[in-house]
Amino acid sequence: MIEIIGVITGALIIVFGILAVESKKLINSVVYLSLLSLLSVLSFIIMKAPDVAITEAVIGSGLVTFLFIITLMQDKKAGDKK
Amino acid sequence: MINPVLLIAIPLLAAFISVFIQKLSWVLLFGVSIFTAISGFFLQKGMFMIGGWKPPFGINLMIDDYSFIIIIVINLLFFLTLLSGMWELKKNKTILMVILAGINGLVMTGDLFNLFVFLEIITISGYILAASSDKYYSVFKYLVLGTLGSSLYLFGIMVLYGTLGTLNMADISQQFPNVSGSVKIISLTFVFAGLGVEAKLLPFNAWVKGIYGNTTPLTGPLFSTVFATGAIAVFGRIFGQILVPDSTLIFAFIALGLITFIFAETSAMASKKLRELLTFSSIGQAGLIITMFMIGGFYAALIQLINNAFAKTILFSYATKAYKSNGDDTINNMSGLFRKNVMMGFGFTVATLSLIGLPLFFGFYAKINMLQSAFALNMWIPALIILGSIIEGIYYIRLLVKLWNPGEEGQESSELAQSQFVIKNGFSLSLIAVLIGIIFVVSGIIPDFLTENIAKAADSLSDAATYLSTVLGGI
Amino acid sequence: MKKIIAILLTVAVALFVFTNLYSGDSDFKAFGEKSLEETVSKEFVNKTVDPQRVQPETGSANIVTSIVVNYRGFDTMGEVTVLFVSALGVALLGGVLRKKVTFRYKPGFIINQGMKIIVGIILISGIYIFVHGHLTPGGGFPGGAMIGSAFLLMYLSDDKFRTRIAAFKVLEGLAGSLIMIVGLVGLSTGGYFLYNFLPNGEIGQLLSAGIVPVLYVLVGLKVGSEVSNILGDFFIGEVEE
Amino acid sequence: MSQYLYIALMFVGIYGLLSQKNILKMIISLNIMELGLNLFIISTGYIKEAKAPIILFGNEGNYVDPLPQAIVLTAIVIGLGVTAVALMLARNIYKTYGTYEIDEIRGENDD
Amino acid sequence: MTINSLIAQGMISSLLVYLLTKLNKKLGAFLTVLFSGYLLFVIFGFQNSAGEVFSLIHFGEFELTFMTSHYAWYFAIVLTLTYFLVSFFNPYWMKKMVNPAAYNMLFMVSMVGTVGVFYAKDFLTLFIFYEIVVWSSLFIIPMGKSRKTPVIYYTISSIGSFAMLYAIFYLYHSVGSFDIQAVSEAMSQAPNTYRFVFFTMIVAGLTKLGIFPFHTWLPAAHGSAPHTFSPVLSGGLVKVGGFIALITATVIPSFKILAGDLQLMGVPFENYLIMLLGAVSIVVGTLMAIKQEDAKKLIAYSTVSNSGYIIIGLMLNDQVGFAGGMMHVFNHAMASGAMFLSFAAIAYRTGTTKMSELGGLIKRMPLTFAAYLIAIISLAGIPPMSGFASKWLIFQGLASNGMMFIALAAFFGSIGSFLYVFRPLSAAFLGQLSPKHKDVKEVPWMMQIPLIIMSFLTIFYGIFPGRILAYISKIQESVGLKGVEIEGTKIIAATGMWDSLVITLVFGGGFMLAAILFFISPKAKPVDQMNTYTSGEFIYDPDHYHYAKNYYATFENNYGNKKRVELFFDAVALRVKEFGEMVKTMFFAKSVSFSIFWIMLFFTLVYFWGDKV
Repeated sequence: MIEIIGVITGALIIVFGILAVESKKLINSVVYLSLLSLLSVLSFIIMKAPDVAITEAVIGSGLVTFLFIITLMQDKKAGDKK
Repeated sequence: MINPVLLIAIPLLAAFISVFIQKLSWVLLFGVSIFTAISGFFLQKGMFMIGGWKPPFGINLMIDDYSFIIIIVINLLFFLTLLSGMWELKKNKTILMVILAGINGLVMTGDLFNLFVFLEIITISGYILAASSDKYYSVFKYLVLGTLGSSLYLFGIMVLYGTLGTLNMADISQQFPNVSGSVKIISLTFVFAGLGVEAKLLPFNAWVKGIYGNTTPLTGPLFSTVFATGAIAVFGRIFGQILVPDSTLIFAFIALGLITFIFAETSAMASKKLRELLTFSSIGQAGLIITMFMIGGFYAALIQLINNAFAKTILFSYATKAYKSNGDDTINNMSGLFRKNVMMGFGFTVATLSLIGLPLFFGFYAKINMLQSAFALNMWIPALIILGSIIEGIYYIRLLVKLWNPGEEGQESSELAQSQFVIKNGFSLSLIAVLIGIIFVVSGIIPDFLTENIAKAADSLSDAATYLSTVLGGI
Repeated sequence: MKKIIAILLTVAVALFVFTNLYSGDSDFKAFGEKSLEETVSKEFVNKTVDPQRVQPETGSANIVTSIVVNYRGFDTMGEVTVLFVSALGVALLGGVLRKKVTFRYKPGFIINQGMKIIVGIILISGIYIFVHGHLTPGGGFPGGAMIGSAFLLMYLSDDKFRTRIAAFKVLEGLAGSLIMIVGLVGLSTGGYFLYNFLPNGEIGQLLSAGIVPVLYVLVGLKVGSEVSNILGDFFIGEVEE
Repeated sequence: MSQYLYIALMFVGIYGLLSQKNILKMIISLNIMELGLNLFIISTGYIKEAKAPIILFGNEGNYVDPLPQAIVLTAIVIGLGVTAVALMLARNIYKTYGTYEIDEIRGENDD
Repeated sequence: MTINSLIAQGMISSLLVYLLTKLNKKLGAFLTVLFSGYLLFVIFGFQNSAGEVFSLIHFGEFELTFMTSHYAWYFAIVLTLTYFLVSFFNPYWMKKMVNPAAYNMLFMVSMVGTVGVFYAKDFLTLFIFYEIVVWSSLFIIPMGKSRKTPVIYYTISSIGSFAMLYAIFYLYHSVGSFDIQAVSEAMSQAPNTYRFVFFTMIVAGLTKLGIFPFHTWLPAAHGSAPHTFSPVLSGGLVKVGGFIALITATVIPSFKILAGDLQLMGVPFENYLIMLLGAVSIVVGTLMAIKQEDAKKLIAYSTVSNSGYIIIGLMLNDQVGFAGGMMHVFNHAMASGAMFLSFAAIAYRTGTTKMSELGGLIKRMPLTFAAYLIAIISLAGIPPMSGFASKWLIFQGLASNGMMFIALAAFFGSIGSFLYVFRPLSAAFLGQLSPKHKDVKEVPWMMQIPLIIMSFLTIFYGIFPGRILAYISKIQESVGLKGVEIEGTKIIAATGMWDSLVITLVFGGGFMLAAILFFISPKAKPVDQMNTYTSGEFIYDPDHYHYAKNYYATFENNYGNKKRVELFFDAVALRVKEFGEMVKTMFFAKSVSFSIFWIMLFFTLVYFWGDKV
């Protein structure tokens, strides 16, 4: 069971990864990256790594996303373009 | 006798202290640098466990003759770099101390993942220092390639961990020959590519031009000597002793090294700016030294490594100072510049001639050793090495002739045609140049007084059994 | 065209990895199939690395923590240094930008006061996480990052707060220096850098595991202050109103 | 099986680096690559039907490999540092050249 | 006095000279004269020494050793003599040099270096001193007119020297020793190895001698070097190449080792190929020399042609031709030294060496004229000067082996040399005095000394060539050849003999006759230079109407002035640069993705390649 969840999570991660790379808007990319991090937290938990999961949740999907957004705020146009 | 961990701990401590006592940072930086430069000579040899956990479980520092000599060289180079870049320190003092700790750790560590951590320390510090040139895009390029490189390296070592269940260098080197070919090829290529980024091998080194070509009097010698020496030394350690490639893959690596050497030398020949020329020369030398490590000529490789490092200290310091003082480093505009500062000119010339490998200078001894060990393998490698040396010689001689002799083409050389350039704050560099110049000449005539320790270092690199027994057998 | 080449190359390299890593003769341990006995970790789990020490050699209940802080404490020290350097770098690079970020909204009274309460809670939980790092999942890194994110909220909610970051400079330096000093004390007392010179106590107790909690608290403080510094520096910049 | 996907995620990141020309996109790709790498590292330590490596509540013996977890902890924090520096650089690039697109950057490296 | 301490003294005193020149320019220059005289004196004492071994230093795990031998002494004495004589000019040029201290130091270093090359017992020592000579002379050249030519010089030299280095280490790899004697013994068992080594090592000799296709550096470097250094380059350093050829072909007896190979006209085909190159360079050197406007370039091209004679003689490896080649080493050193020195003297007084700006100097500088005249007579191979002896021997050697093509080239060169050496003579010394040079005086007495000595030696050994040939026959015997036969002043070759004394007397008589005729016949009336063309009208640029311009117009028009070899080398250099630019754009492109593309390509290649393994 838990293996299957792991595979599904992994597949979702790939999908979001491709979306993050290919999406036209930068802000979408950032959001997908954040989602990616969250999903990977799930994967970490499935793989019995609670320490890593907590750290990734705080740093990966929290702080990094915030840093990206602050950077994006610098220029509204850049955020919209591509 | 000094415990080697102090070479990492004291600079780091100083770096942390300097954050909240800003005024002391000058004193701290120079104090730490002098401390490490001196204590390098009195380093205690052997294996040092961190936290008292024996390898392969804990992390250990390994001071054999190889890392001993590299530590001495790197710390001396760092001190010289500080002297020549004294006026450029500005806000970078804390980072410099961290770099000192990082580079010492990089060379001494006996653990593959610990090596990754130290690699990250110095590369991130490298990005920040490089950014002081205001060429942010070049730095970004360095950052992307550097991060990619360290990720590839990490992937390689984790594949090894997944196979062997250990990260300790000695443990891995013991078990590595028995690993199946497919794991070998993956881990070797990934680790090679990862370290290749820092060691400036050809397909991995696209960042070098933007970084080395835009250096300041501080970062120029720092990158081209301290970083390069550390990275190449680690390269030699990993591929000479720990993950020794087998006969088929090693051919690809040797080919890559030689391609780097020849290609970079031709690029240097096509360069019109001094710093760019030196950049490509550095790349070429890195390729050459790595080739020597790959074909097993450790002694020759080490000699050339040291020769190149000290030579580049002067060359890059001078080039970056010239740029800093005049805002330009086009070689044609610098004709006759040495006539204004003969001491630096002497050091520069001797360093260059030594780099080319002309007799009477230390580089010649390096060259004959390189040829000797290359001939032990086959006839083509020495031929290519010689081809590269010819090209290198041509552009360096062109440079020297121009810098020494002011004058229009077709006219007698005269002082009237001298360049308007000046070198500011050149006193410390003059001293360094004369000092290194004299050392090059003396060691070029009587190499024995330098080479005894280098020979021991090369032996210790090729003697994996002693390494294993020191790390795993001890305590 | 460019994308096709990119895809082809990526697929080729991926194939390179897959075919070699999972080929028949590969002795890379397949997913989930490995056994702890074949790795160095079995000694970490059993806490039997050094039989000459007082058993258990590390009192930490969380084995990951015992590795991070004790067995491989040197990595952590280096990694804290990485964060330290990048915080410095962000500050140096940000110094060029020189302008403060301002937002289109003005944080109101409710946000302001509500934030303070929430920040307090987050701070406390962050501190709890790294204080109990040797017992429960978590530790210095997530705890420190949580402290950082608490201050992020402060930054967001209070315009004035963005200038008051001098204290973090002292804190990061102090925490870093203390880590080194703990290591050096270990060197002078036990003969090894980062030697565990404190008694281990009993597994599961708060005051157990020797220097592990001490170091992890310091790491947490250091990470927290670094993250806060980075965040603070990120608020400097030209952001349009 | 899921290990394949994690490696694949790494290559998605590399694909991003190969195909994207936007600086922020490249940083995102780097993050994806690092994430994939971290997942892969954890997966090398995973053991079927083993427990999380915490000696608590008496669940002794049969843990997953804790060493990769320790390594990933370090790697994540290093990744944060790199990302922070990269983003700050990106902001400086934007300030200097007014763009995030690599093709539009002029004046560096062309002599 | 031993060779090793001599070398050490030389190196130390070169530093001393540097410091003293910084204090006082003239003092340093006089010191060079003093030291080169001392060196000459000491070397002279080694005349009969052979097989004495001196150890210099331990160089790492290698030992640098010297050994005296007859051939080494011969070359050393020629070189030190040239250096000594040229050094008399140095004091007068100190004021004009951009960096006199460095000039004096490098002058000394290169002099000591040549001695080291000749006395080397092993290849490593030889190579070390060879390279020292290269780089020390290299830094003197740019003090003259050009900053480009030293690079050409270095490029061609380093092609040679690195080829030699490759050969040396190839030998070391297969023999296990650098020692020339040991290599020579080991090679007699391994002709296949030696065939390869012969070709790689002799490249060094060819480049230094300036044999086609490596001749391009001679006109470039000799033509633009400082005037006092050109005679050293041409008369002296070129002979180092001859020495390498001697080592490669004779000291290591190629004719014995390669006896099993195809023999062409009595020599192994390897030697014959080199001789052919020598023949080509005789022709090329002659033809190009005829066209030169600048006297120094002209003499440089004549050096190319004469180097051809030397290499042909040395490659013959027989009783007569070899002796001729060896003797030509001395003759050419004296003759071209004298020619360059006399033009240095002219340049000292007039400031130019362009023939079209000179003329009529015979009345102002008669001694220089005489020295030049004697030198060119010797170079053209006319008795009774010593040049005749060597050329005659080479012709004898060629004729007795039946090498018609090469002999033809040699004859062509001999005839051509009349043409080209006469041109500077007539342009600079004869004709009308340029109005610019009305107040020119003869050079100071110290500069006259070398000119006189060189002229004296040329005449003396022309009359008594046996004095040199006796020593050369000793050399021949020491390397396993049959010595050249001499009876008093008679020299006996296979196809004929020649008594130098008789010939001198005949020519002396003829000369007296001509002189009497000259003095009793009516003198031509001197006309001002301009008036020849303009009938008294004033012209602004007399140089263009100088009769030395297009001197051999009818002859020159028969062949083009395209420097094909130079163009070829330029093209190669350009390709290398273009390749470098390509590497820059390929691997150091602006785009990050492009760099990552290369990294991924590396993985892909390893994948495809590793699969096969």
